[in-house]
Amino acid sequence: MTRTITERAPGRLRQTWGALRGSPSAMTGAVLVALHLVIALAAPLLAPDSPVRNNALETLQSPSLSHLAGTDQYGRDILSRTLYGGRLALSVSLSATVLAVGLGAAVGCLAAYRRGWLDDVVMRVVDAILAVPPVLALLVIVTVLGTDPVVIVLAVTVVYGPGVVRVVRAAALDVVPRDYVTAARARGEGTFSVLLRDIGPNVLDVVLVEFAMRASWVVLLISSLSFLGFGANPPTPDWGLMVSENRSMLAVAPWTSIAPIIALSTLVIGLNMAADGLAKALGVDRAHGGAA
Amino acid sequence: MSRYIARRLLLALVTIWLASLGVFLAVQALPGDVTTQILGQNATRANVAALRAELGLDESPWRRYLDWMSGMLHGDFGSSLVNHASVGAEVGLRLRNTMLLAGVTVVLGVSLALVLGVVAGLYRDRWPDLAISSLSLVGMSMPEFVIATVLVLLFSINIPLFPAVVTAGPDARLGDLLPAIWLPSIALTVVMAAYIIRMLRTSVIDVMASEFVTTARLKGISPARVVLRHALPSALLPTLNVIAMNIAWLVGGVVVVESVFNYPGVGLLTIDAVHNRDLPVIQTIAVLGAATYVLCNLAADLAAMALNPRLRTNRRTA
Amino acid sequence: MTGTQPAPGPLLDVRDLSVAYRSRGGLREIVSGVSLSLDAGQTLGLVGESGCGKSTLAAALLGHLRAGARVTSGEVLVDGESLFAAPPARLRALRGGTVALVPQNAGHALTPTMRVGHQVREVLRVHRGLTGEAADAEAAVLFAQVRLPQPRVLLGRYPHELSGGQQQRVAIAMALAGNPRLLVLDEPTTGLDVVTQAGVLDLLNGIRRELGVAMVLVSHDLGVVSAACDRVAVMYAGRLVERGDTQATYDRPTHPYTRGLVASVPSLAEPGLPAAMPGTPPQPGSDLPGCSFAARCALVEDRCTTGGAPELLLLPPQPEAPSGDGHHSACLRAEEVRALPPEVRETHQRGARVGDTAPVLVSLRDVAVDYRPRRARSQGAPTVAGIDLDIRRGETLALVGESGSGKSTLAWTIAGLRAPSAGTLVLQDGEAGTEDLARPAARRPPGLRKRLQLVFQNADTSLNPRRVVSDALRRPLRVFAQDGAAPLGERVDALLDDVGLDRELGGRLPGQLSGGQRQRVGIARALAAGPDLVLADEVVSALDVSVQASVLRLLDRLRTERGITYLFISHDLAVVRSIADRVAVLYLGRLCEVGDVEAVFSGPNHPYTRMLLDAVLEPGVRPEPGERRPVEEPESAPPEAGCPFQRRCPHALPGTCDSVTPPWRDAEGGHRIRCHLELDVLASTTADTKELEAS
Amino acid sequence: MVLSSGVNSGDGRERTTGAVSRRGLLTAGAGAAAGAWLLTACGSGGNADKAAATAAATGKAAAGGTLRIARPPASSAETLDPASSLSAYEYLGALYSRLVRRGSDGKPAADLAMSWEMSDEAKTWTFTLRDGVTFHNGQAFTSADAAYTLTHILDPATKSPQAGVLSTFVAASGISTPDKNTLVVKLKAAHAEFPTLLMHYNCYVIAKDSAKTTATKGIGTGPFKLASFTPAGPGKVVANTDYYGGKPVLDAIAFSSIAETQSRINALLSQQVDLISQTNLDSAGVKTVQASSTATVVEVKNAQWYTLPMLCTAAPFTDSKVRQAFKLAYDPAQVIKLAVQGHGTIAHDNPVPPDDPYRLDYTVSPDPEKAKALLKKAGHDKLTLPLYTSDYDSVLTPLALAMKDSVAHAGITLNIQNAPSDSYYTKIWMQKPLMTSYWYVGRPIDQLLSEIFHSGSAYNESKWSNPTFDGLIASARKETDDAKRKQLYQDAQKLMVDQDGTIMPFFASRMIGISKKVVNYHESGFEFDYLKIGLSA
Repeated sequence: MTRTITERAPGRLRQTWGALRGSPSAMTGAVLVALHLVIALAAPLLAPDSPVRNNALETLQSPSLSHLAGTDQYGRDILSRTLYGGRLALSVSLSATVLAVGLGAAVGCLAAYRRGWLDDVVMRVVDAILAVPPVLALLVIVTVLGTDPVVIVLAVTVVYGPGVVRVVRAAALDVVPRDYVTAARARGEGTFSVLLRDIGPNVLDVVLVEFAMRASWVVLLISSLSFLGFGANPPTPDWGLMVSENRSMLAVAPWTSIAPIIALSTLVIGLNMAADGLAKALGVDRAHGGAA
Repeated sequence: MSRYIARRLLLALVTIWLASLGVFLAVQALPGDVTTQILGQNATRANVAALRAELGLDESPWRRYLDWMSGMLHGDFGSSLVNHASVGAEVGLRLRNTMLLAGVTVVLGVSLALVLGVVAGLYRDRWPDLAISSLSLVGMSMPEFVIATVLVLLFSINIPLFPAVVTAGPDARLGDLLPAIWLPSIALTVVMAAYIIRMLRTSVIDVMASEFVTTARLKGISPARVVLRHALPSALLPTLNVIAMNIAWLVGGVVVVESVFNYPGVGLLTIDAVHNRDLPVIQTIAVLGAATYVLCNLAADLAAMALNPRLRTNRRTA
Repeated sequence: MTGTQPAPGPLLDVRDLSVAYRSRGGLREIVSGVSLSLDAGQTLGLVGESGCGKSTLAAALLGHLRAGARVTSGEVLVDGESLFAAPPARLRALRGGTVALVPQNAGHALTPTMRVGHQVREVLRVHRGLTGEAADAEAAVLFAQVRLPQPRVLLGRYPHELSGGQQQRVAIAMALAGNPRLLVLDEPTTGLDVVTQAGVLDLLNGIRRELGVAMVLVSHDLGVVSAACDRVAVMYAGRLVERGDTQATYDRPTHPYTRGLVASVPSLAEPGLPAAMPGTPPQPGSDLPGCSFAARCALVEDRCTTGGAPELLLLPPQPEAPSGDGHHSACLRAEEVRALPPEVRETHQRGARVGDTAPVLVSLRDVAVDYRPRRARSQGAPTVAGIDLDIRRGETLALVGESGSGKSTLAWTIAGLRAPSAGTLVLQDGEAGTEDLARPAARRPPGLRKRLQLVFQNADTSLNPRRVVSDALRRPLRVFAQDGAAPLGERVDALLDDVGLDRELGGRLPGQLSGGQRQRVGIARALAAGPDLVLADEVVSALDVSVQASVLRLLDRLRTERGITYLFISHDLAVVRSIADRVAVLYLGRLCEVGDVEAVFSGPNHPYTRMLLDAVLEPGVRPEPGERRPVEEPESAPPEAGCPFQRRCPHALPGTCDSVTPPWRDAEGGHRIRCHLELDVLASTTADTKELEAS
Repeated sequence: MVLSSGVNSGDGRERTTGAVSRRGLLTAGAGAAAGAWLLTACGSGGNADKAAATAAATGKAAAGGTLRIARPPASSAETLDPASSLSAYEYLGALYSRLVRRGSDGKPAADLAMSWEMSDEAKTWTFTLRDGVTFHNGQAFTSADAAYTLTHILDPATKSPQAGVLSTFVAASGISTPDKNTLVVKLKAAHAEFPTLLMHYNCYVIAKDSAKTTATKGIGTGPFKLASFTPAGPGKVVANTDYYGGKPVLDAIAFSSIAETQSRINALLSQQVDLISQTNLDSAGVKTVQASSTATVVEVKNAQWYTLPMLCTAAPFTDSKVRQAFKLAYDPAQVIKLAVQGHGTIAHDNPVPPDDPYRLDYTVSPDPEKAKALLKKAGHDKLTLPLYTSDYDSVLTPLALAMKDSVAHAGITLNIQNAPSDSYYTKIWMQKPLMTSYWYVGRPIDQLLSEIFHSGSAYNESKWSNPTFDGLIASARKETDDAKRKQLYQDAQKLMVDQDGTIMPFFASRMIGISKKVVNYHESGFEFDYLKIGLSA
């Protein structure tokens, strides 16, 4: 008996969009992420003050009309710093995620399609990287290469890429035996063409969900790195750095950390909700997206 | 079955070996070496050369790697380049402490997550689900250092219920560590449980919609039995792997939390070892971490087999 | 069987039941105004094509609705109790205790993590209060009742450790465990091999006889319903369109839909391509005025398309009707339809016979394919072995066998997607000599690749769901760039025309097409290359019968028009009978019999071919009780030596069949049978199967 | 999941071996008698926030009790050998005694040596040792132990940081012990203030031939005996009732190691410890501790001095005009306010502490315009430079931020680069043209100038090399006339202020977190008055 094929009527993308719109949590997530992107881009227009200017006369002021979110120990305006603070986090974590997920997806698809020794080698290497405690890997990389944003991007790629390889490979293994891939193979199409036309588009849903989910982890990871002193250089406004600078004052000047914590958390919550919504809309089983 | 386990163990050894090799090569690339770290401002050329010879660093890297490998195969992890203490003993002690923390966290976190995850899945889109899902979302979105700091502020400074830090050393008796373990454990539980809850919720929803659950319902058996006997074993399957990964992550060293609570575990040792370029220690942590990872994975797969009889006879592993 | 006093009224009474799903556009009615009733011990077949609402109706008979669905009118009474009004505890008692479900696809419906015995004992405990040893004993009795071998052993098995047929028997046993008075069977044999299916149906008939359980059997397969049900109800677009005695309904349909359905089923008895029904059923839940079949009906009149849906009305009894039960039809012209003569099989459409003289296109000699890992090859036998087969230019050669017989493997090997482990495969190229087909596709020259094209079974997975139809057709056109004269767009349109698809479908994604449409795209994609040989792998087996007939006609037309050769793989002998020129029967990767279609279907036959032929269910033909014996489950690995069929063969000669490879025996006209038995012996077994089995 | 990796931040960074060695050198000479710079009340110091610091209580302590101290874990290679660069110096003052300690006037005072005299134009020094002193194991202290201690420090195998200072003047062959109470040291070169060199904590006296065992046993003559010790871990010392200076008030001191500054503060706030050593609280820490009802902050005035060494061997600082421009460009009053909330004293680019009798009172007022002109003359219209900083000390980054602001008026743009603290003193220090750095106060003037500013010195962080300056130091050292010596040292100071390569904005207070229960805490550097400190009743 054939399955009823009445779903997915109007175009895959529009369908996805429709499903996203249908889910309030997915919409909330998308809106939160979009809001953060807009704020990051428009920070110079929105910020009431310079994010880096010190002011010895106005240190550690609690929120008031002149400083809506208060000031820190250098008299810098917390609101301005928070508005600017997403720029680095977003750009570094987005590019790191793009790289990790992009590379991981490419390698995962290739391994799934070619199988054989290539797959064996890739999976062994992936397993070996995943097996090294990430802390250790990260510390070694950062100690070898420094804390330049480029290095952080690279380190995140090394730490998260293999996990993506695994998940995407599993998804691609599902696609490879499909008849349209067989048909392409019987036509004698090249590996690249098959990956690009037949496998890639059909694991895209998994890749997108991986992207949103990993992005949320990477944002947290990078904030942890900032916290540990491997992140942005002061006086750069950066949430992780702000929290680590001001964390010790949580008891006496809570406003200094609360604004960046809220900003950070809403971004991560937004990414998570978007990932969930995307997964639901695209029919990806998030239960199988392993954590690595 | 036993052949399968043997095969997996063999693969595990390959993985561990690759991991140790990778870490060894990466550490070779670390700028400076242990001698300059030890000697600091006194690192004259003669001093460095003497110390290198003393520590056996003048051998070729491969030679050192092979020596270390053969030592390890005999259960000898070498001695620290920094304090010449036995690496096995040092790492072992830290590992024990980390295991204690991980153990308490796993028991707390997994049991909490199982209950909440199943409840959320069963009450999908109703208030218990909404409450649990939102809380876990918040748990996932808070950096650990924030959670840890807030916990300390609340429960050891404002209301002095728990110690804020561990003052005992790595060799403290477990009984001495125990009172200090709760706050770090809770901080980790929040993060860990959040992921498992969400995973389990999804999987419970999937399984409750499956044909065999419908069939079981239509057999006229009680709803509780349908959930516990028919749905839960299958719903747990995808979660096992996540739990295993979390355990591996806990044992691999949770540096932020260990650092906030000054917990004498593997994480703090890792930082020290990397700073000091203490290769034998780094290598040992890498190998033990990799071993934990592969063992956790193996355990998850075996648990999956226990839950899912299909995997016992009909396994296709990649 | 249970001593309960008969309740007043029928056992099952469905009154004007409508079920609707909530969807974005509001409520969509899936089941509309269905009324049914069934007395104790009666059997009713519920027939319809996919999407007609029959599974929803089946679930509703147990008071179950899928999430998002609700009853918008009517009620379901079992033994006088309304299921949808019953409190949860009472509903649980009724479910399994009075009405039980035999689910579709037992492989998915049995809890994978529980031993099957436990799943049966659960029912025994809840509905009959049996526990411990008593429950075990009763479960074993039930297993014996469903003719499972070694009941005590099987009780301790997990579902995946059983074969498909065994799983289905377990599901039946589980349904019977609560001593229900009504069984609802939702496609109970779909997905099973023909021989297994026959066994399960035989079992159901036996159970009905022994236990007097009433049954509602839901199926898309008219043959299955014929084999098990006294009465049949035909469902179309959520409504019952005809209801009556099974035999009468098939012989003299009173609704045009039923008539079309019956006509589109290929038949062993009547060779030739079945008639195709035009059009496609409406989307589930669409709200059309008048008769929902009107758009496809040849007898449509103005009054059919206005007003409400025609009601299911009792027809005046026919003098020659075998049953006294009333015959209902929802056609306004029911009497006229009943009077029409039966549809004629259009044999003339079949392509001209291709004789022995036709040149060989593909030649296989002693081909073997081995799936086993290299180090396991020292023992046992390869998956496919010793295949000697010629495919002649312009013919349709059918490759027949149960699942696991290696049919697809052979096709894939020819297509260069599997490497043969032994033997030679060549493509004869007339004057140009031969091309080696042992090479993998990637290493074949494009000119060779284009000459062999695959069409796949599963329309769901044969097209890339992310690319529109015209893309799917453009790829082979571009890769094999044949003439390059016409622009690609035009050639895509021409292809769509060729396979009878609307040109505007070129812009659709596969997910927006029906199964039949997708299969036509698959065929067009193969055509795009301009092939000599099309390897058609179960291309119609996933389609509804009405669609299947039209695709078969398409394939046959293309052969006539383009001189394409087909290797047509199928497990359905009736389909093969309708389209093939020659047949090759495969069992466990070994050829058993090869010959012209007439020769094979008239005999003498290999014992395996015989078994397959005996298992075929024909609509309107009710098998004699006890005609079929319980059959062993299909095997998965070939024996090391001797005849592959030795373990299931009723005529196996110990000492010969299990050690010596049987010889090929030649009947007339290239009909060859590979068996140790002489041809005349085989011919007599063909005639006297029953006697032999009895002995 | 988010991997939690990490290194702690904060100033308690002295965990690695490299850092230890740096720690050793920055405190060289800090070992001093209790009370020298002890400031018990918040005092002046520019625009100090008057409310910021309170003193530890003084008064009557209850007898006995255990003081719990949290310290940063130095290195797992830590040792109790005082001469070592890896010594666990939080223990040293409790376990050992020196020949001479620092008196309240900054001059050497008697400890194991009762008296000393110089002869032969400051080339021979004779120490008369205290009688009747015993080590913790009961062994009597004699001149042989003192001689052994010096030889041990000088032994290259010991790799003692103090060897570099001492070996210029002392060789093992020059040490003799005429009797068990007399130690004679013949110097290679004259040094009129030789005993000041022995005040260093590396110079704690150990028993003869005990170098190997003392690393873990900690056998000394000090007020406490070792009960337990774990490198980078917990340990304990108990009162030595036989101490020649009397019995300590406390029964014991328990040490624990806590890596992260914030965690150390938390331990104090949750009353797990009574004192956090080696933790200079930043303004946030100060506020946090002061908000507590159980702990308070002790401010030790002018305890460390902050520098921005301009590497004289690297562009653009090879040009003295640029160096001068930088010194003129910033406003120290503004910097002190922003960087340390006013808890400090303007240094006027002179490293000699305000209360050092040798300090030259010479100031140059900030003048951004003149700085601009000087830069222009040196060929820089606008100058953009990276300024390296680190979490090594809590003031370094605030200092960098304050400097960035302050020099902006002179057309100088500083881009702050945060470097990992573990390699800050191996990768950045003396390698990058401009960075922030700091020293503990407490070096005798000769050691201060010659160690940090003399050409070729290993610790000359700006690599400034000036023969005139070097000559002034050499002459001063030999000069036995106090007044003349002071003049020479002050001439050297003027030269530094005008020409050298180090920006020295201020001396800063060290802010120490301490429980309100602790009384009579008098600290100096790593040490405090072990005898009198106690817990309130």
